[in-house]
Amino acid sequence: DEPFVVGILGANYAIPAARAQYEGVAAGLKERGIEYKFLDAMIDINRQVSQIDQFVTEGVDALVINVAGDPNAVLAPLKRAEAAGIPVFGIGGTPGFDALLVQADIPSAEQGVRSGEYMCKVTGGKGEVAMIKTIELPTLSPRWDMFRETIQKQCPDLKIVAEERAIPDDSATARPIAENLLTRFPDLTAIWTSGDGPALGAGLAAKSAGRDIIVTGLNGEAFAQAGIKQGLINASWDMEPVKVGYDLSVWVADILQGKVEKPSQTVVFTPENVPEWTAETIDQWKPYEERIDFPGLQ
Amino acid sequence: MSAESLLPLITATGIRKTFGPTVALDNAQAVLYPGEIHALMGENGSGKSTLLTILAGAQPADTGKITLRGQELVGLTPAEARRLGIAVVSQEPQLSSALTVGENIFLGRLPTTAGRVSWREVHRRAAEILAELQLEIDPRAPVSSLSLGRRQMVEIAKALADRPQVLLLDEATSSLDEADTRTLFALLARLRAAGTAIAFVSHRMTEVMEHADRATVLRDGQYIGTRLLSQTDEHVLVSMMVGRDLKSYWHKAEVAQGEALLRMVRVSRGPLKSIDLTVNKGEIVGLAGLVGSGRSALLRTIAGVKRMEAGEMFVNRASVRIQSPRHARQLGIGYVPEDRKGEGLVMHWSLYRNAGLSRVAALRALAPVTERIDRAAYAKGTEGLKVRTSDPRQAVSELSGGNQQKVLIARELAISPELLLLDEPTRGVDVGAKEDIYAQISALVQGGMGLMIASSELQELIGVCDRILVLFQGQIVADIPAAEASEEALAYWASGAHLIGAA
Amino acid sequence: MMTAADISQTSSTTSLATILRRYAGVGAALVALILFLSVTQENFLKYNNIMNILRTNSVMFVAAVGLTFVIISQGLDLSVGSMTALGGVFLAELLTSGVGAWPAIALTILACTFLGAVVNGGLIAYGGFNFFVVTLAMMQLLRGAALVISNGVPASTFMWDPVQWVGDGVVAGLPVPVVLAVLIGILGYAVMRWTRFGRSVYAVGGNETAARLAGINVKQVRVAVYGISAACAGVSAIMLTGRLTSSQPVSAALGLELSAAAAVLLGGASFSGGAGNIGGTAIGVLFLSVLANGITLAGVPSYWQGIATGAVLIAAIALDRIRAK
Amino acid sequence: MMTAADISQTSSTTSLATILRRYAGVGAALVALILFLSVTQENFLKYNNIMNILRTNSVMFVAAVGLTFVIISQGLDLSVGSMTALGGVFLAELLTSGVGAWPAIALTILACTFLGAVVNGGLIAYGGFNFFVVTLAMMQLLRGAALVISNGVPASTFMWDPVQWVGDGVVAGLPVPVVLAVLIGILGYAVMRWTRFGRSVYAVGGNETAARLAGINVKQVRVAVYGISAACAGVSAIMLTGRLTSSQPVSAALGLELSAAAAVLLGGASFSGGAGNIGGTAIGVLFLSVLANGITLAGVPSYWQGIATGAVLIAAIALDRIRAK
Ligand SMILES: Nc1ncnc2c1ncn2[C@@H]1O[C@H](COP(=O)(O)OP(=O)(O)OP(=O)(O)O)[C@@H](O)[C@H]1O
Ligand SMILES: Nc1ncnc2c1ncn2[C@@H]1O[C@H](COP(=O)(O)OP(=O)(O)OP(=O)(O)O)[C@@H](O)[C@H]1O
Ligand SMILES: [Mg+2]
Ligand SMILES: [Mg+2]
Repeated sequence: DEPFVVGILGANYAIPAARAQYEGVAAGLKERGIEYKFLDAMIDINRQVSQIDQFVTEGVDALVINVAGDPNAVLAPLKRAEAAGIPVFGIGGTPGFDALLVQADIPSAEQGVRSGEYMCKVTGGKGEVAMIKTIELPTLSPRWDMFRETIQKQCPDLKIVAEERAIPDDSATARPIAENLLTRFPDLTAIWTSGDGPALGAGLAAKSAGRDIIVTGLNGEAFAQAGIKQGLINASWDMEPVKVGYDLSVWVADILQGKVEKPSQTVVFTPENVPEWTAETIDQWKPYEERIDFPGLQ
Repeated sequence: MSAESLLPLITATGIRKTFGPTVALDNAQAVLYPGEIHALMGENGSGKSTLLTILAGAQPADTGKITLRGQELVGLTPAEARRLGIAVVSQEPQLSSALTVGENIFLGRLPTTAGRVSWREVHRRAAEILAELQLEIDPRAPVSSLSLGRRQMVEIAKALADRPQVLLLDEATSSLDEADTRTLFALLARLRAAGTAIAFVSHRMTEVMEHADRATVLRDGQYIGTRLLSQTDEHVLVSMMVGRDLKSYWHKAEVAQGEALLRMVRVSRGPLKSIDLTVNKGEIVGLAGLVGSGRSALLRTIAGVKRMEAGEMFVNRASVRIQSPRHARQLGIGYVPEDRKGEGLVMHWSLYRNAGLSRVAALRALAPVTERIDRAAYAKGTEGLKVRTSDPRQAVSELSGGNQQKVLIARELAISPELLLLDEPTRGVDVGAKEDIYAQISALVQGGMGLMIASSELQELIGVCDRILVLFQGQIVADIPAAEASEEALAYWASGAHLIGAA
Repeated sequence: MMTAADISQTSSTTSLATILRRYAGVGAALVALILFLSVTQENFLKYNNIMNILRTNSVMFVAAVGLTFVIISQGLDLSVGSMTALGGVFLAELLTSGVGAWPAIALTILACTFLGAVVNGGLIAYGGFNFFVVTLAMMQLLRGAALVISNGVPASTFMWDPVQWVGDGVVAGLPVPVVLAVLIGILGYAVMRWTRFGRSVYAVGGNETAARLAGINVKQVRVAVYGISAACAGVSAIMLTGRLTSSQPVSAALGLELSAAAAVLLGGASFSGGAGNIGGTAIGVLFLSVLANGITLAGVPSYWQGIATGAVLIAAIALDRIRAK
Repeated sequence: MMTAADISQTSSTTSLATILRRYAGVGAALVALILFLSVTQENFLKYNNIMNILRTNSVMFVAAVGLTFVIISQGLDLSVGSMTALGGVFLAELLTSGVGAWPAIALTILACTFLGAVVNGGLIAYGGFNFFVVTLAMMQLLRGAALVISNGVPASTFMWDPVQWVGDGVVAGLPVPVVLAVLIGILGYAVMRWTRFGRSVYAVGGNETAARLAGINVKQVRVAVYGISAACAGVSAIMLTGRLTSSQPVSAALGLELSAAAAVLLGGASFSGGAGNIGGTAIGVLFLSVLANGITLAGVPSYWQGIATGAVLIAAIALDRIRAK
């Protein structure tokens, strides 16, 4: 009989962390002999809506979706998929769509808490910290919300003096923002950023201003390695995207192949105890694409 | 006819108009009666166009009063003027080249039925007006497919479309050939009989003397006087315009002709069929013909704008295939195109820069260029041309039409070409300035330059050239020494009458 | 590029031959593309896929209709995408503050029209400002306004049926946004071709001085044209919000202005103004839409999509040039 | 907007007064902005802040210099941003495959120039294609190529000192990118103003037919102009890569083409061609840079920044209009 076909809907394959999730899913499915197709929305939610419809038209056996924007947008086509009897799995949530079987979340909350704890420790709980966030997305906001909460709870003397946003969240955008922060706050102790790209930009800004600033990133991307090795970034917490994707694929395969009952309520899981990357540990760091054999979706 | 017995239809009195430091009009006036053809005369830059545009509401006067049938008009706009029956033909045709002839004619007042533009009606009525002007133009053709002469006729048709009470023509005949000019004046005569007040600007003295009833002369923006033409002769008018008496317009230097400069053997391209001709050093060759006969096409081929398709061409005895205007210029060929605004000048550049363009273009890519080159080119090119400008750093768009033409000619004179091609070089140039231009040209020819002039003014060709070639439907049908040429003979060949005779 | 002769054909002489000649360039490319995809992609000709293409691109088409007016008048409106985003946010704001769905829809379109006509049109026509700088500034300003009003947070609108209906409903077996887009296209075509206003847009774009001397109120035409473009963006906003069941301040219609402008230009209009029409725009939008669909159907990796899109775009205008010769 | 009279001023009469008049519009807005920020923001006039402004915006300035040539010739190059991204990726690729840093830098600039001149310039000048569609297609194509070559992964270049030096080094107490940008600006200014080539760019933009008939090879000029724009994008690419110690295929120089074009237009060039100069472009870039810096220094919330930028841009061109009257 025909093998199962799973439609994977990516938000933006060009982002290494996102890609690692999709490749993780694909790698897991491949191990189980399940076929897959991949479509990339390139962060255009309108495009993703029509891609869902396209997979429904093609009659795939399951959908794995990483919503490329506001989840409300994909409600209607996901309902069409549900109506066509296609089970839906999520990398990240699909609020409003209750029929989601399994949801694999990135460890944003843990990243927020642990970066907060680290910041309290290395600053001695005193001084000024500035935050560089990015756009408000449900999957990302726990990073800065939990960081802020942790600081306020554990070391209230470390003052958060500014919260800026780098949109897009890369080093080119973050660097001038960091430069301005350094100018505005001559006594700045630390800069927290929501990603390793912005962290690299902030680290470069601090270096060229000749200031000794603690800079943290998130995700454990290639930038984290480069930045930590150059002494531009102090620490980063891994996002384990490959694990997120792989673990989800196990659920998909189990349900399709009838090894597990379809859950009646959405199962949510998140990787825990993610690695902390600092100058001491960075030698053990591996690029995402070496953590598992990427099948190569594109 | 005694115009004075009637009330004036439209008057403009005490008009003053300045552009920055330039005083274009100062206490100028024009008074038009119903049923007259009124010539508005003056040298280039004397303010004729400015006066007409003010009458048509296209720009406001600084001071002065305009009345129509005794009613004062305040804050006139173009739309208002049209509603009141005042139509104007601009010196430069104002058409949308992407739109059709018919739509251009009815621009701004397309006939509608039930709010919907009736294209059938547009084209029917446009065809009627075109027929009245004896034009065989498809009203559905886009304006971009028409030659400059045809465009000028469309511009006239546009003004006639709503049967105006007052018709203002600014050098409407400057790009027309004799036949079209005749048609136009016949039509104007009919309109006059119907009581229309017509004012026209022309630098062609014969036209004025033949067709106008009265003439108003402006000089330096000031009103000099109005004369009944039945009681005046052209010398009086010219001296009113120029402030002195001109004896002859044409300067013909006796030059010993040298060897052949340009030779074309059975050259064909597009509309041109098997052209054979020779231009010698020191010779002035005229090109006569009707609109569309191929005069411009011939000059464009020599100037390298369009490549020849068949035949041979020799410059200074060497066989050449001219590839591009740049190539032509490297061979020493200068070219003044007929459409000065579209193809000649960079309108927002200064006089200096425009005058220097051909010189600069001849340099190598990274050759240094400073204002000095432009100034030198301007000084050399305008020598003897008397360009009327407040400051040569002014944008050329601010000059009057005739003065723009002089700048364009100056640009080519500045590179001292061996062979100079002039396409309608005196279009819109006043009598005095024509004299200047031809005086300058005859001096250059004495230096051994060869010259080809395409012109619709037969008198001018006869007066200036050594030899006149007549084109008819892309072929040279006659080669007449100017000394033996007459307007009748040229018109005979140009109109193709010889074919009828042969049949 | 279309030649002027193409535009000037009258309805009485419009035959199949003329239509073919008129759009032969990109039209031919479109036909070739459709044939190619029909043969190579089994899913391409499926009813669902076709509706998917049309539904996805109605938004772009409506925006492109408005932009056609602007480009023909020799202008450009870079604020279309941001206007669409702001429209969505404004709509969501009205809905959540209790305004009824239909009045909210009407108000949104009105507000967009007002902004476009008064700010874009007013500054360009009466202020004599450069259209590129004005609409670029407005592109930033309106997107900023969308962010500020919404605080960057998407607002769900799926409880309001009329909005959903406009964006994702079905009428007589056809998607509502597609029907709407077709109606707007026909309306735009008729206005451009058969009304004095439409013709004055051509006149202003073709030769502004000639238009002014012919008594056309050039400034009013310019104001109207930017108003129309904004009104169309407003309609796009409703359609997009309905389709996505939410307003999207950050990412809605990002880059819409560029793709819509490309469609208009593919359809035969040119920046020198005075030429082009809605029929051409429809072909341009269809071409881009089918191209995008074909590329995903064929499973071209998303990385390669930019390359493929760029290359096919260039091929399409190349075809157009060959035809023109 | 500059008037034609401004351009035609001769060097011999260039006095402070003429310079002031020439740039008074946006120049005045710039001065006003600087005064305002000096008074309200204590950090604004600090040496470090000024260097930050200059360092951050060198990339945009270099791209804008190239774009000035294109816009003056009555064109537009929308592929500048993508070209910069591709240049960075190409550079990183060369470096990691073992090519020495200086040769890699030279090769990158050459490759960009080649692409710009041959594809953009060739299609536009010799193919007669619409510049907007061509460069829009190239914008997509080049970004796609950057993704494909790099597989979307940023590559670190910090081990190669020359690249770092170009992007973030210091020479004689000044940041290298700033020095480079100034040099390129001066070179561009001199070429535009004092060479036959520069003059022909103005002529082609002012009246293409007249330029051709006067003996200028219009096609060569167009090819050269798009080549120059791409070469500048290549230099920007090196500077940006050095500055960020890595290539950024996805997000590098996103939207650079629009902000650079806005700067050029602010500086007095216009899409009708034939007007503008590098001095104006410098003022335009400075204005946008100081504006962006001021907005963040003043702590304007990031969502408000779009609104502030848009509004001040409009105010700047309004000032310009007032002066022109
Ligand atoms: N827009 C303008 N800006 C500056 N000066 C102008 C402008 N228009 C006309 N002038 C000046 O006004 C004067 C009168 O120009 P006008 O065009 O009325 O002359 P004209 O009599 O029609 O000349 P021609 O016979 O050459 O057409 C000239 O000195 C001209 O330079
Ligand atoms: N822009 C054009 N597009 C198409 N055909 C043209 C164009 N210009 C001229 N022609 C045609 O080319 C032929 C030769 O025209 P040409 O301009 O050489 O004639 P001409 O004798 O100089 O007339 P004119 O006085 O109108 O310039 C004519 O048949 C004319 O209709
Ligand atoms: Mg005049
Ligand atoms: Mg001619």
